Amino acid sequence: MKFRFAGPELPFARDDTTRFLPWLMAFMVFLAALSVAGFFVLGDAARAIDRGIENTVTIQLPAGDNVKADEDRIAGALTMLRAMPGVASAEALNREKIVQLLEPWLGAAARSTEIPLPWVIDVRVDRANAPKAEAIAALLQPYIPGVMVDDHGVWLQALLRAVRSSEWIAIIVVLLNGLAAAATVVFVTRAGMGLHRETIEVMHFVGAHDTYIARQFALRASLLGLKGSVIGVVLAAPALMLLVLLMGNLGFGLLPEIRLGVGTWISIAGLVPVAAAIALVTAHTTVLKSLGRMI
Amino acid sequence: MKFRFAGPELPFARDDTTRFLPWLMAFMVFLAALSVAGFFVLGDAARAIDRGIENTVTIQLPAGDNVKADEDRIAGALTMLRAMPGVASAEALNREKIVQLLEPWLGAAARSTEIPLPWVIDVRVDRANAPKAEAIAALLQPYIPGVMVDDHGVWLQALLRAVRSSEWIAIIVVLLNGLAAAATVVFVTRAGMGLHRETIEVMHFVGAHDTYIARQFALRASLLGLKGSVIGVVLAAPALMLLVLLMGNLGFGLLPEIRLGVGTWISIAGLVPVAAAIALVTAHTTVLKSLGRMI
Amino acid sequence: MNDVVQFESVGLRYGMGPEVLQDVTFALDSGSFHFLVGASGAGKSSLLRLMYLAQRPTRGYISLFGRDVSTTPRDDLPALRRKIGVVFQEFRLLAHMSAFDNVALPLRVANVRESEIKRHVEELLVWVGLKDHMKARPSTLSGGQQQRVAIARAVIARPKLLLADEPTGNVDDHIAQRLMHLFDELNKLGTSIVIATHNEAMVRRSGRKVLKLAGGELRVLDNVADDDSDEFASVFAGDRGRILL
Amino acid sequence: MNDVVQFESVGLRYGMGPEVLQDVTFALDSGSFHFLVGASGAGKSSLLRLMYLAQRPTRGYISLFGRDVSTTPRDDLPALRRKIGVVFQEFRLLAHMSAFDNVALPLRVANVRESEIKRHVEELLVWVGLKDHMKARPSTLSGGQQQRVAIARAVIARPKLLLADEPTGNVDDHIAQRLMHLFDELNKLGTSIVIATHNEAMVRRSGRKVLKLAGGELRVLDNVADDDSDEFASVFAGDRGRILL
Ligand SMILES: Nc1ncnc2c1ncn2[C@@H]1O[C@H](COP(=O)(O)OP(=O)(O)OP(=O)(O)O)[C@@H](O)[C@H]1O
Ligand SMILES: Nc1ncnc2c1ncn2[C@@H]1O[C@H](COP(=O)(O)OP(=O)(O)OP(=O)(O)O)[C@@H](O)[C@H]1O
Ligand SMILES: [Mg+2]
Ligand SMILES: [Mg+2]
Repeated sequence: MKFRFAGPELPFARDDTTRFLPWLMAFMVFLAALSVAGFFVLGDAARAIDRGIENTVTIQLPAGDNVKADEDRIAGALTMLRAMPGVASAEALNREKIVQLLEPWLGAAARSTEIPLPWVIDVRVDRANAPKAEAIAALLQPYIPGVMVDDHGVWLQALLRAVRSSEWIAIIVVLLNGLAAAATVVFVTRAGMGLHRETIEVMHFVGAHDTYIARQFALRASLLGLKGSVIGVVLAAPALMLLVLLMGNLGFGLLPEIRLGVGTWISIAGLVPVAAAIALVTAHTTVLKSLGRMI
Repeated sequence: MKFRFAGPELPFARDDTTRFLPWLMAFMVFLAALSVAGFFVLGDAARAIDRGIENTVTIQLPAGDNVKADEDRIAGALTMLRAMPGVASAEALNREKIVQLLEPWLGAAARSTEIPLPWVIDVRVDRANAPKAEAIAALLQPYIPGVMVDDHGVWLQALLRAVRSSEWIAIIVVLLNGLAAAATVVFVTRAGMGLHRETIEVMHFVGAHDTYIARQFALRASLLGLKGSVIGVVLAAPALMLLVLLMGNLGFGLLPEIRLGVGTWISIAGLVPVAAAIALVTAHTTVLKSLGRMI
Repeated sequence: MNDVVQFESVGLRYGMGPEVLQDVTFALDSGSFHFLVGASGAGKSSLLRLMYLAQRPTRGYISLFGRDVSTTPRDDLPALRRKIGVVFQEFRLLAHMSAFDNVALPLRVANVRESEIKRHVEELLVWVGLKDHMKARPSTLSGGQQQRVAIARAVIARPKLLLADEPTGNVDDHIAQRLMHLFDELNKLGTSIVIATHNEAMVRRSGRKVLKLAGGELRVLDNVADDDSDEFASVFAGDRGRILL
Repeated sequence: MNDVVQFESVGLRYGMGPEVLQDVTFALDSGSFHFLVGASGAGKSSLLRLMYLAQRPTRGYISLFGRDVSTTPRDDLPALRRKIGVVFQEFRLLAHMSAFDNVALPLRVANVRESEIKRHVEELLVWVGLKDHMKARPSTLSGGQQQRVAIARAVIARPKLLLADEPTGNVDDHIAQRLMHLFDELNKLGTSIVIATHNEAMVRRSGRKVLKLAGGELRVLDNVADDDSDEFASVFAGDRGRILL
């Protein structure tokens, strides 16, 4: 009587095979969840890097002996830069910001007043006709010797390429997991049909329709898929938080802080109904197809 | 008669269940191979970083108006540094080397003579009583204003921590895969025993020893494990080469070039016999234990 | 046309083997009662399998309840099968279900109400002497008890055609007679019945019509005694004469 | 002590059910021949299962070939089982193996040489009339053919004790007689034989000793005819008297 809604005829409960399905599903959903999270994080990173490329140029000026003189030179540099075609804005970073930037490199010494800190100017440029780093350097060099101009270009381009291909890998992993899940359901369903062949035959002989039988398999598969994908998501959540914690300080200021937004979590939760649906449809089709070959 | 060596009594060939085992094995060996490779690469990286930490200090000096004066100042700085306790050696980088270092940042401009390049001194220190970066800066500051001292410390320490924990993760993944493989063999063997219960009972009744039956399961499991792990390794090899290719240029000069040495490949190949052995022993034990509970 | 079963020149061959059935032609009226006899391996079970659609003939024409079997679409087969009750030689009870659930299966598949199922199944199980074993799994039943569950499952839905393959091989004469009585009752209600059996005594006693298989050919006899004496011996003779003491 | 089987106050109960066997005490000499009779569900198969070590008794003492079964270590059971041949009521043939391989199984397990296996198995299969079916899978054999394969497997290793559960339920009288002849031959070579059966005629004809199970108790009769007439009727009576027309 219990489990009556699935029809009690097929004794799935005793299959060792179907005990597998939830765990395999859990495993694949776990991987998919990681990949989905990775996809979103990489997307954030790519957007940040993309924004950075050619949009900003960082100019570093060595500190002179006299702070007042330095400030005058910087004011002059800012005027020259703002006049340059393609430059949207140019701002000197304040002292505190510079100390923050250097702290990971110099430690407490960054706050020591004995070390003359370099000055830094952030330049935002028009993406369309951005001036080349060399042009900026050539402009300032005569006026401020020792100036260093960094448009992050080459380096960031390489990073962006790497991030973009990682994004593709994440998508492919999710799709592969979907395929693997479907394949697993096919295998498990076929194994189940082999195991319960005798039962299926008898059910045919007493007049059961193919769909009557397929429904039982499909319902069972989707329940197992549901169970497995819930397990997978439930395991993925803490794993992801741990990973964020471990890798949070690996951005080195270059990449944005790693964060999992609401959209990410919703997408991950969305894996549960998707997995169950894959299991349902795959099992139903598999059974009907196999039964069609029986007499 | 074919397959006689395994005993023809247990009709494994018709189990859908055992068709799984090689693929699950392949999957787990694949992951294990990736982890093993990761472990070795991370080991290389950790050694390189470790060597870097506190062993070398980089000093950057702004270029003055006059190359000759700069060179004098540098010679003076070198003398002071070499006299410092804890300093093993101090060398100025030659022009070409500096250009190479700056090229990724400045592009072709690095070679332009119009930009005065900074000077760089590499200092090797005794690991035992290395002077602090601040001490060096304090020593040189009065003599060379604008000097920047970088002992890579904080940053590299963080990187090293990250690499070391990744190494642990790699080891744990390999071990988890081993456990998962064993668990899979247990499940598949149990499923097989359930499937062939009738056959096993009849074999008992005609006087077969437990080991006669266990042997057939164990041999089958190890053959499937062997097949699966070979597939896993064969798939892992190109995947690894592709990954090395994709990630080779992500070291950013900080990490050594990613390379898979002979040791790595041997360790990966070693996964095949290990997987087969796990399958053999696990299946044998599982069967004997289960049979012990039968009459 | 009132024929429940109609065979015309039906031949059956398994794989590359010899023809187990050759040119079998016969028809069964609704309400008829036949014994199917023949040596072990003569093709009795095969003939029954053709009738309950577990096997397609290699050649020839079979119709059930006036429908040509070969042109019946797959979706209509369940309806056809629900009119046929089968007692399999090897019982084919579902191991994971109780005796009650096994017998209830044909009714459940046909969506009969659970209360009605309970009443009918219990009544029938009491009748075949399994009052105390309704909840028992087949594996916990004796051979004869299993056979009676199989018979109960075959008759529970009051089929229009009952095919029984050696339905009394595992029970003693007393129970066998009681089961025959059950078949008689069903027959009186209009069910056509075919019983394959080796039980010579039972066939003789009943005086029913006989379908006799020998050498792949089928002959319909009004009575075992009608058989001419030479051939008669061979009705219950060994495997096509191969086995002789 | 020359007893092949010895039971002392053996009781058997399945789970929480009633005692199927109560205080069963008997001994079988080597070279003895008994029929085991009793109503369907009387416990015949259960008694045989105890003898071929498929079941442990709930109480009492069983010895086989002079060894106390309950104290025999697991590793010694195969040696014991090789001296016992069993024909199961439900045949228990291995579905994936040919008739030949099924019959060869006891010899293979005992590491007999393949050439010897071939000679013996083929000879025996010819004898039971399956010359043309040696390579056939059980599922492609008729019921009676399967039963004969099961019998061949039970006797191929010349067991010291042969236990057969309804070995002639699916064959006609001719083949049944031939199989009885096989059992007789084996018996003459010293094998103790116990055959559970419902076939009244066969028991009467043979005039062999009878083990009679009723109400969970076992009585040893020198002959069916020895039974006092009242009780005699119940030897072949229905399920403990519950089934009466
Ligand atoms: N699936 C099959 N494949 C090949 N041969 C088969 C198959 N089923 C039956 N046969 C063969 O067909 C012949 C007839 O078998 P069938 O089961 O119809 O005999 P039967 O009259 O029922 O015999 P019995 O009285 O022993 O049950 C036998 O020789 C058997 O070996
Ligand atoms: N595994 C089991 N679990 C519970 N009850 C069982 C089990 N096996 C048998 N029984 C019960 O024990 C009783 C005796 O069964 P057994 O199979 O020994 O009878 P039998 O004399 O061989 O009958 P038959 O002639 O019908 O084969 C029956 O009532 C049966 O339901
Ligand atoms: Mg048959
Ligand atoms: Mg029995």
